[in-house]
Amino acid sequence: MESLPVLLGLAVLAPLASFFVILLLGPSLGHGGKSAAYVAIGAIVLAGLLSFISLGIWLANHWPEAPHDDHHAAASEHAGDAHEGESQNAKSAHDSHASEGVAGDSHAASHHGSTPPKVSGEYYVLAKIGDLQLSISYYIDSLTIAMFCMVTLIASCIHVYATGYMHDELHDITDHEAHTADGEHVHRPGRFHRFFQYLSLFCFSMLGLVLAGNVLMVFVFWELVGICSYFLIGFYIERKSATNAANKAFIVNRVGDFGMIIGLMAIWSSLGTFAFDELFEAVRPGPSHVLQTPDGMVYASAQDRVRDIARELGPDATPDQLETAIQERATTENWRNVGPDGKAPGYGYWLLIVAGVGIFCGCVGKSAQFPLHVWLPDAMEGPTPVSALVHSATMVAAGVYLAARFYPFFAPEVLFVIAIVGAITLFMAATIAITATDIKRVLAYSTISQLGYMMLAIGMGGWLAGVMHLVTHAFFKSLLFLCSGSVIHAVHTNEMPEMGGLIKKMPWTAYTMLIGCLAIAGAGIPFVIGLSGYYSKDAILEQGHLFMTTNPGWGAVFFWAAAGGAAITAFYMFRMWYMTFLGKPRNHHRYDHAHESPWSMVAPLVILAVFAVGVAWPIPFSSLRLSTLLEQARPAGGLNDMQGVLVNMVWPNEHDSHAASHVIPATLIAFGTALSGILLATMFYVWQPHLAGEVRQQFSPIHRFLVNKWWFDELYDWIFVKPTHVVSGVAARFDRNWIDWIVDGSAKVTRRFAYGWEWLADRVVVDGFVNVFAGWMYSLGLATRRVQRGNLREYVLFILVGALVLFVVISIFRVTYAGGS
Amino acid sequence: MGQFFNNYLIDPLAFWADLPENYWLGYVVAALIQCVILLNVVAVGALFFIWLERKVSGRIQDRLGPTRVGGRFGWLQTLADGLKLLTKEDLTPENADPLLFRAAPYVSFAASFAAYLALPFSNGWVAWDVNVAVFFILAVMGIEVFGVILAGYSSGSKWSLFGAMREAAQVVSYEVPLGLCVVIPVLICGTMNLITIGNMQAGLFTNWLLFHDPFTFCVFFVYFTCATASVNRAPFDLAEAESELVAGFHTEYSGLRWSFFFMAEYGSMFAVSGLAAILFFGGWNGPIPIFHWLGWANSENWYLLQIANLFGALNFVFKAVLGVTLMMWARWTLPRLRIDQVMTTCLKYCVPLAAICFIGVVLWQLYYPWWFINDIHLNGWAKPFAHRSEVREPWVLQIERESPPVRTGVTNRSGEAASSPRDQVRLGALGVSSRLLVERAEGGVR
Amino acid sequence: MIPSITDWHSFFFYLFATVTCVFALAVLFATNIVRMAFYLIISLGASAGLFILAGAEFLGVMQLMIYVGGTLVLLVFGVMLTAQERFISMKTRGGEWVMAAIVGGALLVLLVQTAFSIDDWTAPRADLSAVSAIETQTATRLGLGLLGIRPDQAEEADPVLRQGMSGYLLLFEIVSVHLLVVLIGAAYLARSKRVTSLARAAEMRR
Amino acid sequence: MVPLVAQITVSHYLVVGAVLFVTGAVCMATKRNILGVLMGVELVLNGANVNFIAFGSPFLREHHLGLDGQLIAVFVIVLAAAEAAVALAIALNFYNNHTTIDVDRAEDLKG
Repeated sequence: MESLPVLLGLAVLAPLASFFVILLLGPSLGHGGKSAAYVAIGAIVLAGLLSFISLGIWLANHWPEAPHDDHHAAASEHAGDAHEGESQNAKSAHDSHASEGVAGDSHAASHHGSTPPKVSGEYYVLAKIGDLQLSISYYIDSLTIAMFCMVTLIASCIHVYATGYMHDELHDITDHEAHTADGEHVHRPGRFHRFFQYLSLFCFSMLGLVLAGNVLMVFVFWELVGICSYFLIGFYIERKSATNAANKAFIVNRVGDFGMIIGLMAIWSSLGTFAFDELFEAVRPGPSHVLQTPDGMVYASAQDRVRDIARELGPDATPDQLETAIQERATTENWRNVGPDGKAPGYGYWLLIVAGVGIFCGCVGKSAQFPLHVWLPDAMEGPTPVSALVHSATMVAAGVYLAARFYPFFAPEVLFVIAIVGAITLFMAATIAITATDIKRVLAYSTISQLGYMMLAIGMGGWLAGVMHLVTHAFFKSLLFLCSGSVIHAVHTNEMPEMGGLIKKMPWTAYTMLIGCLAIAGAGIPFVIGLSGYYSKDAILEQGHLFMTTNPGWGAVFFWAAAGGAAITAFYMFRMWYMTFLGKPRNHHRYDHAHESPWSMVAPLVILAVFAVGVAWPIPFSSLRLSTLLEQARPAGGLNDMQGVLVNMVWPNEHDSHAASHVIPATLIAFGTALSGILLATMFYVWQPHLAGEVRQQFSPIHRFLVNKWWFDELYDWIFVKPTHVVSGVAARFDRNWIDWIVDGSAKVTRRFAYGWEWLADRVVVDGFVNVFAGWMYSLGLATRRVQRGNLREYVLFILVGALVLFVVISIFRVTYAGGS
Repeated sequence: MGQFFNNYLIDPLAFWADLPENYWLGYVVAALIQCVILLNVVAVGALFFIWLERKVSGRIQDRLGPTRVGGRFGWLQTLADGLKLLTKEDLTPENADPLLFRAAPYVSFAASFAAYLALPFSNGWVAWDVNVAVFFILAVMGIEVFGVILAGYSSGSKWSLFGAMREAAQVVSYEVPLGLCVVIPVLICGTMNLITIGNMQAGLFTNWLLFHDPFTFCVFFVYFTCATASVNRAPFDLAEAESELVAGFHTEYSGLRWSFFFMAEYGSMFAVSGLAAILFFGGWNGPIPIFHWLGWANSENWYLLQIANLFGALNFVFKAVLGVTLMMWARWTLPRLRIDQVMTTCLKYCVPLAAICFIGVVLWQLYYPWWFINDIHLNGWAKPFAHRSEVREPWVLQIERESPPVRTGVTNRSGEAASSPRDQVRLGALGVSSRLLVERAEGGVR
Repeated sequence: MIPSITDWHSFFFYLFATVTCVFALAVLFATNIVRMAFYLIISLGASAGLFILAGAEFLGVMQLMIYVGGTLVLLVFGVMLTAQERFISMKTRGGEWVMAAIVGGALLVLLVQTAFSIDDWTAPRADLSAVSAIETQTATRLGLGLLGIRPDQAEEADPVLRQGMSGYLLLFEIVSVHLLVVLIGAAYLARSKRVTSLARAAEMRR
Repeated sequence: MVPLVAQITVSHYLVVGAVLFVTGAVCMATKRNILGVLMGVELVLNGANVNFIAFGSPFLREHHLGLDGQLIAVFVIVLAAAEAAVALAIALNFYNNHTTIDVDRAEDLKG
């Protein structure tokens, strides 16, 4: 276990090394920078190997154990063997770290309150400023390792894929979508190596983010991920749309980061640390690991009260006395849980909420959640491998990852906010995806929607469901993106109306994409087996069902949003697939040029398809599967029921969702919604193709609403951009008319003064003095030049005579004054 | 009898000390005896080497060489030549600077001869046991070239001048790599005292510095090349290249004065070969330390000691003569180099090689691979003596006595760790002289 | 004649001192530059003997090596490279001789008077037998001194001073760099300026 | 002869040093040949060295300078060698430019 930090640290550094190698050697690597791809692939594959070795080490130390029979046995019976994967992982957490964990205190821990096994520590302390310690640290648990394996595996596939996809960049390129000022097409040298350079940096950032052991480090890598996505989205920098999209992604993310900084400030100013370990321990102290407002936040909020106590004690009190008094009052007056006036919430609870919501704001930006989702569809301007990497496995996953990682810190109110945001996002994005015609945009909205699912799951307390969906989604979404890239590579357009019938031309792509669509729709035989999406999406719906039973009002909203979203998802995914691959070719010119992609692009598709099918499958005759592995990382106290203070709701134990009463309806509903979505799509686009147009006409206002993406861009334009323009116009006028006048005027005055002063001080005083002095020196030199006759031997004699004279003078001095002998 | 020799002949100081009024005479007599012995070594040696060179060259050229004079092998041939030279007219050119012209051969010969002052023939058999003997030998042999320059200049002939210039350039250049090469054994032993260096190599032939590490093995060949060049032997004999330069710096010389130059040359050859023997080949220590096993080499008994030393001297002379023969062999085998090739050999090959070996040896000393075979028989089964101990220079002992912290650095060989970083630094410097070789016969004849 | 109880150190001192001084004067009075060099070498060699007598064997040998073997060869080179009949001897005016002799004589008187003016200098060391063998073996200790370690100060009473053991490492480094610079500088200064002269010639032809 | 019996002292060495120094200085002052001047410099430095050695000698004084005297002498010798190299280079240059080595002719910069 001690080798994990080293292995994973090396896995993080390998892409960084590749980045620097390509940065420094760049175009000189092979013909047109071709070898840069090999460098980058080597680095990421190395990182992948290290990650899987780490996984092996982890499993050797923490094998996910099969659960005991306990009160969930009934559920297991109902669900039967078919649902083994879901029901068993429910119990695995109970003793998932019966083996010796690094965390240490596992034995004494209660059922729902044990800490997950982890390895955490510091690589290097960057600086210590007062109490704040900035360090490069690591926090490794099974979630970290799973993320490493997932990210490196997908990134490796995408790297290989990109060598095929980007091979145009090996030569000079004429970009038909970008124009110079005189209307010509932009002609530029290829940027093959640059692409892989960015990819490497991106992988480094994402891996570093996952490995990070404190929030500040997460934030740093967070921003690195952001800048990398900026580079990659704006890869075709000559295209106006690409630069706009890059700017948009960057700026919108800054909005989220602003919230995150507020969260960080709230955390540090009250708790004085950024390390995950210490934060979690502060919020959920052992052994019960029940969420409580940490002391630091209580004191930070209760400053007035503290001041009162200090005043009562008088100026002579020692700090120790004050401390004792504060603790006494805090206990007796029950500052923490109930406010001083007997009303909830207690001191510091709002601060906890602010910190949680602040951190979640970052996640909102990065994971493209509801108010800040607008950047993601535009980000499709980047090359498709980038879309696959950025928008399936890494960047957007980062937000969900952070939300999952920070889960123990979230108060119920924060979880509520997360759930609301997730629900809105998933529904909204799904509806927009119905009408999109750009193949990548469909996938982009699908991504937003799926991210909403994850957030919703986490917000409803379904930690494992959310995280599992994160992993499975990464596989099938990257598969889908790469497939779409393969299609685009073949037909050179993104517009689905110009495609159709491509299944004959590119069967590999078509069938792998079909697998991806089935996976995202959650296809499977209920209670028996299914693709990876089947497991994760059903888990979310189960949690939703459970939530609905405990909180009928909001729970129903969340559950039916999720279920409806599932139907819509199935619909638009198959709509996309049908429009692309079935039917008659709608553009024969493009159809004739279409061809299957080279092996370097197909092979990753096949690999990813395999994973999209089977990543969540139980491994026969063992307790190891994705869910049990992730269950090991469930935050300490993550299974406690939580009661909201401000909202009157209960967050149920996730394990309860595996009861048959939730599993059976949820599974059936999921199956039904997915099936109905697929059937609807088949009806509209295969059996009765004319129906689509008719429906569109019938519901034209809704259609317009959806095509215009709920008018979010226009709304933001009106709310933020236009007023900003007005204000800045006013400011500019003020600047020109008033401030410039003042500045110019004072400059003129200064100039006048300088002229006068120059004459007086410089010419008269300084120059005069210097000239007089120089004159003196000149005449002195004239006087003494006679001595310098240029005769070396005379100089020697002078020296000798000088030495003699010195001797004589010193002797006289000694005899006369010092009384020497 | 032995007592007599010990007290009254070999150590004349004591003999004359018994006669106070003749104290000073003792020095004079002792000095004269040693001078005569050394002079004869050089003069007779030169005779022998000239004869040897003729025989060697003859054999290499498939001839017999001198055969007649003095009976078998023509062993008196050189003496006959010398007599002939004595009878030649002593010429001084008209343009010559007479004073310098006469002085030049003596300067050369004296410089060459002075080298013998510090060259030990056996353990303690040396005229002047100076602690900078290596340096001294190099220094006085460097003066030899001054005689050559004087000869070249004072002859008043441009052939001579050119020859002298070339020789001076060559010798001065080759002094650089030569010095670097010589420094390497000095570095290993931590002393410039040739007797100490020789004694440190006592034992099996594997203790010879040649086999101390790969770098000394390499540097010996560099040394030999540079030594050959610095005594103007072929293939570096540009200065007296008859075919190109008439006869170089000694064009105008004849008779006995000319022969002085040759005696100087042969004397120098023997001196550098002897230096090589001591620095790299264990000096007077044979390949198998028979006399150490017998206990004679450090016996209290004067007879046994001197018998051992005698055999040591034979050993030494044999090695030195072998070196000289090697030079002759090279002379009659290799073609003469051009002056630019001579300089290239020096500056582009010998100097970098010697420098690399120097650095290599330093690193070797600092990061000594303990498993290396050399160490095994310094410490292990092959250590032939009963009462060998680590002998160091007196100042090290003084430090050990005065300043305990430094001692740990010095005695690091025994496994004590140095106590502080500063001591580590000292260890680096002192280790060079202490952990090394080290094994010097206790007491010696000092 | 030579007294029976002669101090041989004294004898050799007078021998070397005489040689040194006489040949130094010979340098002064010789007119031929090469002979001057010859005399100088003898003078310096004899002073090397003086060094050795004073217990500085390393210094003596170094004097032979560098001064005599190196510097003088350089000098003779210089002589030869610039050797033309008219430069071999250049006469100095008599007036200058007189002037120099007066000043030099005064200086000599002053120095000799100073040399004998301090009691500590004129008194011989009484406890010669106390001179240890260590003090006469200087080569390695000098080398260590250049490395910054002073074994001869190991018995220094003041622990601060002993710890410092201020060697000459920095000086050694400075001198090394200095030598390197000098070598490069000398090579640069003495290089033949063929290009310049060719250019000048071409200019003149035009 | 009394001197031979008497022990040598620092003063003896100092006298030798003084003679060397004065000889060198006068040599510098009288020689017109630039190389002669250089030889004078060598003599002067050597005179200084004799003094250093004498003060550092354990045979001559009880409170001797020890290694310091010799170390300073080492530096003097090294610097003398360096100085000789540069001076020779200057001499050669001087000869190249003026075709003479008479220092009296080196007066281009006189005041």
